[in-house]
Amino acid sequence: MSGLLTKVLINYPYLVAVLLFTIGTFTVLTHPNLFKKLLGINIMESAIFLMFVASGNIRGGVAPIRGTTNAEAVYINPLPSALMLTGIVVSVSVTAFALALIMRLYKAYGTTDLRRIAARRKEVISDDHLDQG
Amino acid sequence: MTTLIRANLPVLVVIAPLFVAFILPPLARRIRLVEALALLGAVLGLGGAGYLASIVLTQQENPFIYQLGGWPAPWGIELVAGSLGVFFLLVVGVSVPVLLFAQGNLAAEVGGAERVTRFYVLYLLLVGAMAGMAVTNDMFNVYVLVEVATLSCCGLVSARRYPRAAEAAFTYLILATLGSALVLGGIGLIYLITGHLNMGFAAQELSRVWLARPHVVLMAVSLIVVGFGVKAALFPLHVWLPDAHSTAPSPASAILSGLAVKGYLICLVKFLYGVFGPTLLQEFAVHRILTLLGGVGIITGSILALTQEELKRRLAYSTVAQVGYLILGFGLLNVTGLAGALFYLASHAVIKATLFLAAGAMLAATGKRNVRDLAGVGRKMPITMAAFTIGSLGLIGLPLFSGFIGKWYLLLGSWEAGLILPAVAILAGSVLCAAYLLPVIRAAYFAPAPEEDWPDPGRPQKLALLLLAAAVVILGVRPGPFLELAQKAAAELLAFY
Amino acid sequence: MPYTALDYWNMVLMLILVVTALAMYFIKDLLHAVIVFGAYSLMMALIWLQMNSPDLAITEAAAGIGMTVLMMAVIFRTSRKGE
Amino acid sequence: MLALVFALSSGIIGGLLVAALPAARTRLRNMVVLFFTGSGMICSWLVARQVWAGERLRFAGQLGGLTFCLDPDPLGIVFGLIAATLWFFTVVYSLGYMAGKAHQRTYYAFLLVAFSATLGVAFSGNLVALYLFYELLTLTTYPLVIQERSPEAMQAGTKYLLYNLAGAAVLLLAIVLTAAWGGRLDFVGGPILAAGLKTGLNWLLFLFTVGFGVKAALLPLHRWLPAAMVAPTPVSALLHAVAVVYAGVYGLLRVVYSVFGTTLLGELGFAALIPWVAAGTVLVGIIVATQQDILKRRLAYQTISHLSYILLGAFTLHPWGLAGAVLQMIGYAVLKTAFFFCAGIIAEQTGVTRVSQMGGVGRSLPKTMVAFAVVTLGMIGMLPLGTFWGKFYLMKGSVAGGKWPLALVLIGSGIINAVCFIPVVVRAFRDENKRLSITERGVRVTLMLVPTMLLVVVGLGMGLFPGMVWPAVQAVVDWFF
Repeated sequence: MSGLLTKVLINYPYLVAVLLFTIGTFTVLTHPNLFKKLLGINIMESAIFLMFVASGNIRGGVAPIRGTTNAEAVYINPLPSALMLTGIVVSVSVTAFALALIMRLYKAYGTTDLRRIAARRKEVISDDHLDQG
Repeated sequence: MTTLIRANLPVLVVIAPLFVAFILPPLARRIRLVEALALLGAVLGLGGAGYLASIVLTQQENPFIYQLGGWPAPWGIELVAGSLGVFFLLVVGVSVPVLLFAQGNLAAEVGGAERVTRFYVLYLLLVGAMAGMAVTNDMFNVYVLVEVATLSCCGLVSARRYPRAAEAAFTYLILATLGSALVLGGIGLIYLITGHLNMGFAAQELSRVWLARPHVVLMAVSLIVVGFGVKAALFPLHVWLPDAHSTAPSPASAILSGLAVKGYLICLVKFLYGVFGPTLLQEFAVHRILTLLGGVGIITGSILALTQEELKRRLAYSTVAQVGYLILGFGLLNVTGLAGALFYLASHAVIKATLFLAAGAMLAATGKRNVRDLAGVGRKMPITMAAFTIGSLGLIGLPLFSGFIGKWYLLLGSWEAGLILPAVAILAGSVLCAAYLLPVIRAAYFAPAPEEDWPDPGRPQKLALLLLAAAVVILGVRPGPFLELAQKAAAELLAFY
Repeated sequence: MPYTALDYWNMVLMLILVVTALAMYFIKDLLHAVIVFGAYSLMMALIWLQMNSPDLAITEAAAGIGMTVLMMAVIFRTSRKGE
Repeated sequence: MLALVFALSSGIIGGLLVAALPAARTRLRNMVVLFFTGSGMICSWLVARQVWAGERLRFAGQLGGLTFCLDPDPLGIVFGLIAATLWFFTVVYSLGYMAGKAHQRTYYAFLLVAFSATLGVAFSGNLVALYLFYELLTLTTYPLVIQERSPEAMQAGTKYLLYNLAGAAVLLLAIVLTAAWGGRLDFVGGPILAAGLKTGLNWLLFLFTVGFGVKAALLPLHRWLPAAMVAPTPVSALLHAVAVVYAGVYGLLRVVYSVFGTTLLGELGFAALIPWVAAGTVLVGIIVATQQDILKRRLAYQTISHLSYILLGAFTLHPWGLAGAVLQMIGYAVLKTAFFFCAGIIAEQTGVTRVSQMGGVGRSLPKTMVAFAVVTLGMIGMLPLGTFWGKFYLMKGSVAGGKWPLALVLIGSGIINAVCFIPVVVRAFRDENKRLSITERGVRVTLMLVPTMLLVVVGLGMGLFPGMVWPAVQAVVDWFF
């Protein structure tokens, strides 16, 4: 028992990553508000980043940056954090795009709540070329 | 010059559409030029794919390995154009006729020149990403390409200023991001235990270490299957697809249903067979789950399609069903079945593009969305409806059309796997497919036509429809190199089994 | 257990992370939720720094600020109550 | 070789030509239709002569790893000749029947393409080609079934299509299994699965029976056939006696003699069951027929009954049974086509579609009703007509095959046939006619009457001189035994 507990606790970043991922996914799937869904997406993605970076991290290691270290230093694996850089950029663009869509939906329906959108859908799209151009 | 091109072929195929995409925005004023350049970008990609296919098929170099920046794997990133990659690169060629179709009616569907340009930019980004998925051999690259593809898909879905489309795009964006997050998690777990992002090296390492960490591997497999499953509309995860594909502008629907979904499936195949390997799949019974989901997907998707009144929604649900065929074939775990699924993938790409474009042309000419209102359209728009008919017959799986060959090998594959239920699902799927597509044809040809005048679309659209319809027939009558590539790819993927 | 001081710091930061993430779900006022998101992003940046990824920390900070500002802008133009 | 290719393509070429002609050019269209069915028929006879002379006409192509081949053998020739010849008669009849009706261009175009599809089924040399033409036949006859475009016709058409496509799907599964077990799909070179007994062969036979049984209107799968009666009469004649149902029966004969072989089938439990199912269909079909008031429906149920004669003969697994089946195929097709033609003339000239209204029809349409009466005798199986010999050999075969109760079923069926149709004839000649002005004169009626009379004469000829068709039957029996 204690062995397992130790194993889990020593890997606490992964535990937190899983927790955050769950919270994020839960928000995305259950919250009716579009903003909250977006926040959920961000939480979810950062959870994955945390897992990735934690896998590259070495206890007591140092970042491989020129001029700051001596020869005996243990370097961390820089690859995951470099990759997650791309990941963050991607998540920013997803957020920006989603915000643009939210704006558009608000213009059409006057709300950012999915339940209200569903209720108003019928009256708004009687004509499908409503606001073309 | 030629040697330079030949040496850099895999990367050029990906770069050509992307490059064109980036030079388009400043030219937005000159819409003709934009259209010509966009077409050029797609054609260049297809031409490169054809050249690459000839190299690989004649065994001059198979697989054709390209190291980005000259760094050898595992340190550098490599592109591998094997049989599978080349096969999918050729399938990406569907984008050319679809683009040709888009040139005529896009302005009417999405609005001004600037929006049309944006559409082409997103379109070419999608094509570039798909080409990248075909040749990449690096897992993180897959993630990046998947994200590029997802964002451009969402852009394409929301290209019409139409609240329903924005809603569909938002749902799609959220679920697709969820899917890519899952995929990234899966990739992270594989990296965690193998220390490689290169698929080949990861596979080698994985075959050594998986026994020590079976749970991590199981977790990774599930994350990747579910992640790509969401993106490729694998049956219970398909909820976003019907809205997204039916509200998008018609060329976008064609490319989304025909191609985008297939890109994720090819990635899934690469992960399942190229990273985990058949032995592991069998160990965790993943293949059985895939076959089961595929079979259920075929039946449910078809029945849902049957209940749709709106033509484009009917086609969208039909995509859910057809993805079921592919997933079912991926799970059969034998060369015949996998080759059948791959060939079916190509065949469905062509057929669904034809169907969506024809439906789009009808929608543009008549303004009618429902199947019932399209009575008599066959007499007024003979070419459009002829293309639609050929596509439908292909999807139903009649001999002489491409769908038949895919279905034949899928059936043979399910027999080889010793399973009878998948075969039943495949056949029930084709009967249901006839039930939801033939009423459209019946209404079009045999119902009295109204007085209104519905002309066939313009010349580029007609050409696009005829090209695609011809491809459906050619793939059915002379599948030759395509089938050969599919079989080779399947044999290579299952080589160590 | 071989925890160092660094680990305890990390744990505290991650605890805040989880709490803010949960808070984002429950807070009704969208503007407040986005402010909490800013805090979440800051915690994340600190964690990256702790994990020896200064490059990631800088990016996260910049991205966090950018996203928070964007979201606020959108919220001011739409509805704060999320209706 | 050339004859084979032209026989097959004449329908398709003619169909495309008809579709390309403007709808108003009626005379030209009629010429085209006559020319292409006629030349298709002549080419089929040429093919038949070559095959009977022992030549092998093989025409093969690749279809993505599958061979697609045409290779007529004596059995295919029999079916092909029946189809080609009767098609020509039907086209002549159609020229009279369809005159002045709507959608003629669609009608003739699909009639011609369906002609090619039927000949394709007959001349196919392997299961892939058979399947291809089988599906093509379903799709090209669909527009013929919904020719009227009424809601009722549309409904019947949908039923027709779904039944047949579902059947074809089952058939495809059976073909895939055959390919996997037998390793080849060609008909020539002995039965495909003769190599040995395997578990699962019963299921395979079941799949084949269901797959072809839908078209052959085997009892629980027959529902589409009575519904398809809304089609114009010449189409009904084709559906019932020449093309569609015969394609199903022909497919089952193929399964028995080219896929399984008699030795293997003799060991299968399911194969022993089928003749009894067929016998049940014979009796139930004809009994249901006696209760129908609409004449065409009565004929439809009779078709269901009579097709099972052929299946019954095939599954006796005895040379005499096979001979009986082939003879029955020929004789029945000729007479049933004539039967439908008569019903069509009656309906067109007097408007009578129900048996109960038939009183006096014989007075105003004497020639038609005489033909009707002769055909009725043929359906019962009386001597001066061709069907007698078919029935005779079927009985001989079932006794020789050790299944003597089947012979009793055949006799019983003949009696019920008499009960079913003789009163119709009697009523037609005896009762008063209210509309005496109706006559059998005019080009239109002549066009319908001449093929009918000719078919009756052919039926009589086959009865009086069975030696006329015997060589064809002999060739089939020699080919398989």
